[in-house]
Amino acid sequence: MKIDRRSFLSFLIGGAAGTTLSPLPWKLMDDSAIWTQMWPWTPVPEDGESSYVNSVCTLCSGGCGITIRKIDDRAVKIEGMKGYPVNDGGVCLLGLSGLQLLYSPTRVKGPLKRVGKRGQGKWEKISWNDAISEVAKTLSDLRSKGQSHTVGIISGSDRGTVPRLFDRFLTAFGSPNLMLTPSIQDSYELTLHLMQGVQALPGFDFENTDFILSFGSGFIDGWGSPVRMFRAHSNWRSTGAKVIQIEPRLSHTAAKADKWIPINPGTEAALAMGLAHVIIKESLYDTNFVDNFSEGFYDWKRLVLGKYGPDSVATITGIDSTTIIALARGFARASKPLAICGRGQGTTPGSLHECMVVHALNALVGSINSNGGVFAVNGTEYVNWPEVEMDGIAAAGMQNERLDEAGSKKYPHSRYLLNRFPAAVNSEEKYPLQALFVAGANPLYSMPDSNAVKKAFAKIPLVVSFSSYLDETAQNADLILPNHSYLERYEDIPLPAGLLKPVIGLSRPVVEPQFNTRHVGDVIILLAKALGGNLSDAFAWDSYNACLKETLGDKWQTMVEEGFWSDPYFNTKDLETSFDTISGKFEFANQDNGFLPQFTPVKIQGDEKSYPLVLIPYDSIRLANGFIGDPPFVIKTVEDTVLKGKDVFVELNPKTARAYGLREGQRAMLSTPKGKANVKIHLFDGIMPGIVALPRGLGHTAYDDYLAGKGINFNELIGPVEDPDSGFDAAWGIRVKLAKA
Amino acid sequence: MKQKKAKKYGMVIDLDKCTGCGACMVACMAENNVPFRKDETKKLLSITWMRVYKLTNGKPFPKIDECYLPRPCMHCEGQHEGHSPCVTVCPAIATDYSSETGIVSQIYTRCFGCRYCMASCPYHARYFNWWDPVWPDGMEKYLSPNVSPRMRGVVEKCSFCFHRYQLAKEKAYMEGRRELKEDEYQTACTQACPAAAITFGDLNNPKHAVNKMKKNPNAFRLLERLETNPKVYYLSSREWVRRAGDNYLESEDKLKKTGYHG
Amino acid sequence: MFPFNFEWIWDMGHMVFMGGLWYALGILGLGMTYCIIKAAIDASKGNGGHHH
Amino acid sequence: MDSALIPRGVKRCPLWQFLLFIGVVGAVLLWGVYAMLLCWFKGLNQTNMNDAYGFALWIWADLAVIAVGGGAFFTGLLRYIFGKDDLKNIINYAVLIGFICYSSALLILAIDIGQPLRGWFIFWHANVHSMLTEVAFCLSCYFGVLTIEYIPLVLENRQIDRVPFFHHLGHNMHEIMAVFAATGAFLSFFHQGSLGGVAGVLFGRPFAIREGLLIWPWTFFLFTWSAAACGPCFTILITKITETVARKKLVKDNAIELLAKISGWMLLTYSIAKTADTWYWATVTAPSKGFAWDFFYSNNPLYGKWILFTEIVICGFIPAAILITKKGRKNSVPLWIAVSLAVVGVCINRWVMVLQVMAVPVLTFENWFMYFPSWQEIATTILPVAYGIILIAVSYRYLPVFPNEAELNPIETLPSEEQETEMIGPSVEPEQGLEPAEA
Repeated sequence: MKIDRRSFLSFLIGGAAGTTLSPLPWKLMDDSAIWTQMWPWTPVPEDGESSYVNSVCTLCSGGCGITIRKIDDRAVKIEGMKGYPVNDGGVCLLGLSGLQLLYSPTRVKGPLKRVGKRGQGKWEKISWNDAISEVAKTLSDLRSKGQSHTVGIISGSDRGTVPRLFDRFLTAFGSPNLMLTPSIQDSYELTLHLMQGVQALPGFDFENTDFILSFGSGFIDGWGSPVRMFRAHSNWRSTGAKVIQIEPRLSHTAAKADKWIPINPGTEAALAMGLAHVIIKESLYDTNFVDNFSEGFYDWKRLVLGKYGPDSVATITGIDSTTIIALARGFARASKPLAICGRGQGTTPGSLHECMVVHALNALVGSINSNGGVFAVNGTEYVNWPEVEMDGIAAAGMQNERLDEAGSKKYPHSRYLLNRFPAAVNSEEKYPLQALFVAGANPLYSMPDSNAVKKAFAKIPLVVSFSSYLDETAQNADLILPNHSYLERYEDIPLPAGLLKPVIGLSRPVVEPQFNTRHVGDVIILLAKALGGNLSDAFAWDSYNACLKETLGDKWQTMVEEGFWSDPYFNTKDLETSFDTISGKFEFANQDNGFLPQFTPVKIQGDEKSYPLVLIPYDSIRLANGFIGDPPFVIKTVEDTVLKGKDVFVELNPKTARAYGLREGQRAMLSTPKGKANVKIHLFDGIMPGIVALPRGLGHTAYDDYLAGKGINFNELIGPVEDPDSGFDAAWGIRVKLAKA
Repeated sequence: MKQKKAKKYGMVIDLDKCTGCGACMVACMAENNVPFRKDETKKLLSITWMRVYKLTNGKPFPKIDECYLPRPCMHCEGQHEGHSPCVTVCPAIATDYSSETGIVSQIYTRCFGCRYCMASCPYHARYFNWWDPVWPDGMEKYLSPNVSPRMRGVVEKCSFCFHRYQLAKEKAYMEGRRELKEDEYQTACTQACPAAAITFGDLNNPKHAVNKMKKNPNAFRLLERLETNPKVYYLSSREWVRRAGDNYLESEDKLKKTGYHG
Repeated sequence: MFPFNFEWIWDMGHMVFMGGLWYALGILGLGMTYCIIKAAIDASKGNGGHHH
Repeated sequence: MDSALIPRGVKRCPLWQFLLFIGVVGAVLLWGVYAMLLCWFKGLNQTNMNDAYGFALWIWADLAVIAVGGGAFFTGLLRYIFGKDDLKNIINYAVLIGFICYSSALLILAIDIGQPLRGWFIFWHANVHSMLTEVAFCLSCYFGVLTIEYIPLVLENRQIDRVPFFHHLGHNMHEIMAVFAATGAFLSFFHQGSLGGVAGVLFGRPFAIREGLLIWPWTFFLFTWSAAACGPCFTILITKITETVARKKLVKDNAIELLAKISGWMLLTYSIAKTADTWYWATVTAPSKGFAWDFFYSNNPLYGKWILFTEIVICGFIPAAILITKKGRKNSVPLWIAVSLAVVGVCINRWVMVLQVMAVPVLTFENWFMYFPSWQEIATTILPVAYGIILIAVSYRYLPVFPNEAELNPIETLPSEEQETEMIGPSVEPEQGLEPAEA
């Protein structure tokens, strides 16, 4: 039939009508809705058998127990471990994000050898055998050249089997150069050594104290063992303990304290002396302790009463004398007062005097080795290996002075002075360092005066990193021998920071190693075996795990079952027997060297004329500033008044801002004697006029786009200031200039 | 079941204990497969079911004081059951009020992204997926099978970890129990909070801690005057904080400030 | 929208709302059907449509 | 070339001119379409909306076009239900404008939702308690009505009309148009209202919440009322613009004046009601939630008391006063001013009820939220305008939109217009007269 216009039209219309009435469009609509629920790029997590594994978190020195939820062989969630002595179920945000580190694209997936220039990021994969034999060759060459002492190791800690393996390795190899990431612990150890004659760590009885006097310690900003501190703080809220925070900035800690007393930064020791003055003058001190268990009180008293009257202290600290007097009385009259120090998270040791003065305050009120006070804890000597047989080379090598001069005539009491290491290498006065190993540390990021550190590293022919992640130090290494991540390996975690009684946690593999990594302990053992001779004798174990098991002995079983071991018989010695000083007592004045705790101002770098303001760092629990960088979840929690896009904000008092004509959110150029940085201004009434505050933990150049390139690394703007008595880094800030950019 | 009073799960957050550390935020993200992007500093585009706000008393140095306030979804009950601001407006019943638990649910596969619920929520507790969720290569390994990742273009929010309720129910059912013990069902943020500042439970159950705590004279809720009737209570001994929980006319005589307080 | 959707309840809201809706739809539907059929018939009657 | 399609007895510009014009507007249209596709394929991250601004420019555009599109239902109501026959000369155009507004609204909604492929859930899984559901249903139904009202006009195209079936169809539809119009008025009343309800029921938003009657907050009635008042003004405005562009009178004054007069009274009464509503809200509702009314107009860079004054007085009472006075509506200039102000006024009202609602901080520790649309949002909002202009141009050229056109512009009497102008060219088949709209 012929199709005329009409029939064609009606065909069209009929067709259209037909289709609409047919189920087809409805079917398509339904399908479309279903597609939108299963786009291929939206992952559908696989379900499976769920199980839980207990371990210990090692992302900071807090040593919390964690419970990891698994689905088949995948770890899907980290939670706090119930009943663990440190954190009993609680966990911090960094610990919670651990899986983002475990499965991170920034993991080093196997041994890497640098090709091209350092830090250029050009690597070639090599086998473990080649990697180890390569290192072994360099090392044995150095030995045969009698330069064994030119090998160094930077470690995150010196306790537990792994750091002790480093120590043992260097001893057997013949080098004194084991160095440690510094912290307030160093000052405390030294303080306890000088005032109580013991080699121990401080334990604080936060659970029982009723008056906390904190000289800038950010006890809820990450100081000590963070989760334990959070719990302690909550406990104070229910017991009604008084909390006083002394610092120039309204940190979270200050905001949560009962009273925040702003102080001129760096004058904390002066305030402590002032408090002592009032306490002694009004004889509010613990006569029993002072008369029966202390020595040198009168020498110290003379000093205190002489120079540190409330008025003179008021002028130094900027705190009015009435407040000082009231504070002193409050502290002394409390039944279990406790004074602590270590600014922010306690990442710098600070002035030895400051720490000793604060400790003397505790002594004054009898808070030494007593309920609610400070204890000297030393229950971690479970690593007892046979003495190392040193061969000639080793013995000779060990004769050399340490590069950082710790333990030298200059700094007889200090054990490690990593802060002096860059200068020592750069000055080339002593011997040149030929090889450096870095484990559990990221010095290129976390050490002050980054430029000097970079220069020092550039001078070292061989830098080997054991990092599991491609951090700043690994990026600038020649060889990366990646360690298992902390959720893939066994390790013993002794005495978390500030804990009262010795606890050894067991960090254990939660999942199979995801990549071609090896336990750093095994690598050290293999290296020793490869070097042969007395080294292989000193490392008779066939694997790290074997070594660990053997070392822990009967503790092992308990640790496997409980997840930790704590000394059932441990009790702090009574005051009669707790001091190993010459006098056998607590020494306000060291009877050996006449050392008297007092206020010795630490002069920060920069002159007032060209740098009118003072720059101080501040720590936040939301900004990891150690050898681990913020994982995506954690950086996500950082407020937009701290970080916006890639810009970091510095905090400035509105008064000061007005004086410099700076507005909220405005760009400014920040320059210190050490470096310049482009920052944005955040007006904050919680900071003293004249002070500029910059957060620690930003400005990473390594890791992935979720962290790298955001903000400024504070360490690029500050340099270490040497404490004359200990050699520690005592810098609490640096002078700075702010100009509109 | 019938004669028993229906459950009304809720939270009491002690702001005196809260340290603003942010663990609750991360615990929530990790538990609920919340996606993240390279730049999360634009907070109005950043998905945080649990968000910690920083409140200040607005005074100059050194009188200034701060308080940290975690804000999950308030699971509003409204003036009569289910009359939540969001539930009433959702055109497609993609968000619903459970009369069994009092939890306001969100059905991602039902939501078509009109965002009316976001407009209706005075707490900004609802978040829109402006982008497709993308996890860095390998990281999708940690995703939990108990919470389905959301697709672009839908709204999501805190569910009081409802999947945990379901798991607990299943477990109880296997053991032949109909009722859950208080500790059997806890949200991820409650469990993680290192300061133990969050307490979670059935507000109707006198055996549960929250039941007593919500009667504390220092207890308050956010924007009670809007009659949203939220199930999240806050405790603070600081008067200025309690006052910051709601809006007041200047004419309304202020109570005396207690200043710093434990 | 339809009583067989699982979220449908026989309550006042649905009665009133859907009642109004289907009522309106009904009128429109019937109206159009009427026009179309009548137009078809008229057209088949074959008057060319120029009637005034 | 296309002369066979052009209605008898009227002049139209040459095809090339017409196509040139369409081409220019079409370019703008394509820009909008490109932005639309971006939003569909890349997602709403293309906009500047955020979690505080879930409702933004688009929702405003939606409310605005529907408000001004209200002219269709109200004119239809007057024409078919109240039998105001004078309006038959403008009803076609009112319908056309309404059709454009409503199709635009539906299009914008389709871009605005995050999961367009699931858009139909709003019907399928309808929550009858949600104002938005009511909007969706009434909106799409009324769009159906407008289509039904528009079809006969299309069928009157000279060529289509030749087909007897279509001829009769058009005729029959005219016969029962009153029924459709009535249904349309019913539907319009509800969706205009429910759009007001959308804001009015937000009891979490003290700036928007209103008391009301049963389930309907006062904004429900105010929105319907303002649409009925300002919709016709928009119809008049567009008619006036078209006449200016076409350079000839298209609608007799009596129709315009009647419509203007009625709008005038509607606008006056609306403005009084709106004032009362605002007063009650400012003195009772807001304070009961702890807000002083001026809180909503301070501490932010944009929203001051000026916006309230502009909306109610300058764009409410003033145009109303002009329109209800004979002098006012009879003189071109005041009429122009009045209808323009009225249209601006209703648009401001819709803006305030969407964007200012989102901007106001409710939690005491939050600040005002400010927002500026992205170019994609702006382009997709301009898209309907371009589409509207094109549809009007095409309809004007090929359909007898204005029944009086031939009568008002007898071709012989216009030698002056022999030379081509933008829209008007040498006419085709001048000897024949135009069929009345309702042949």
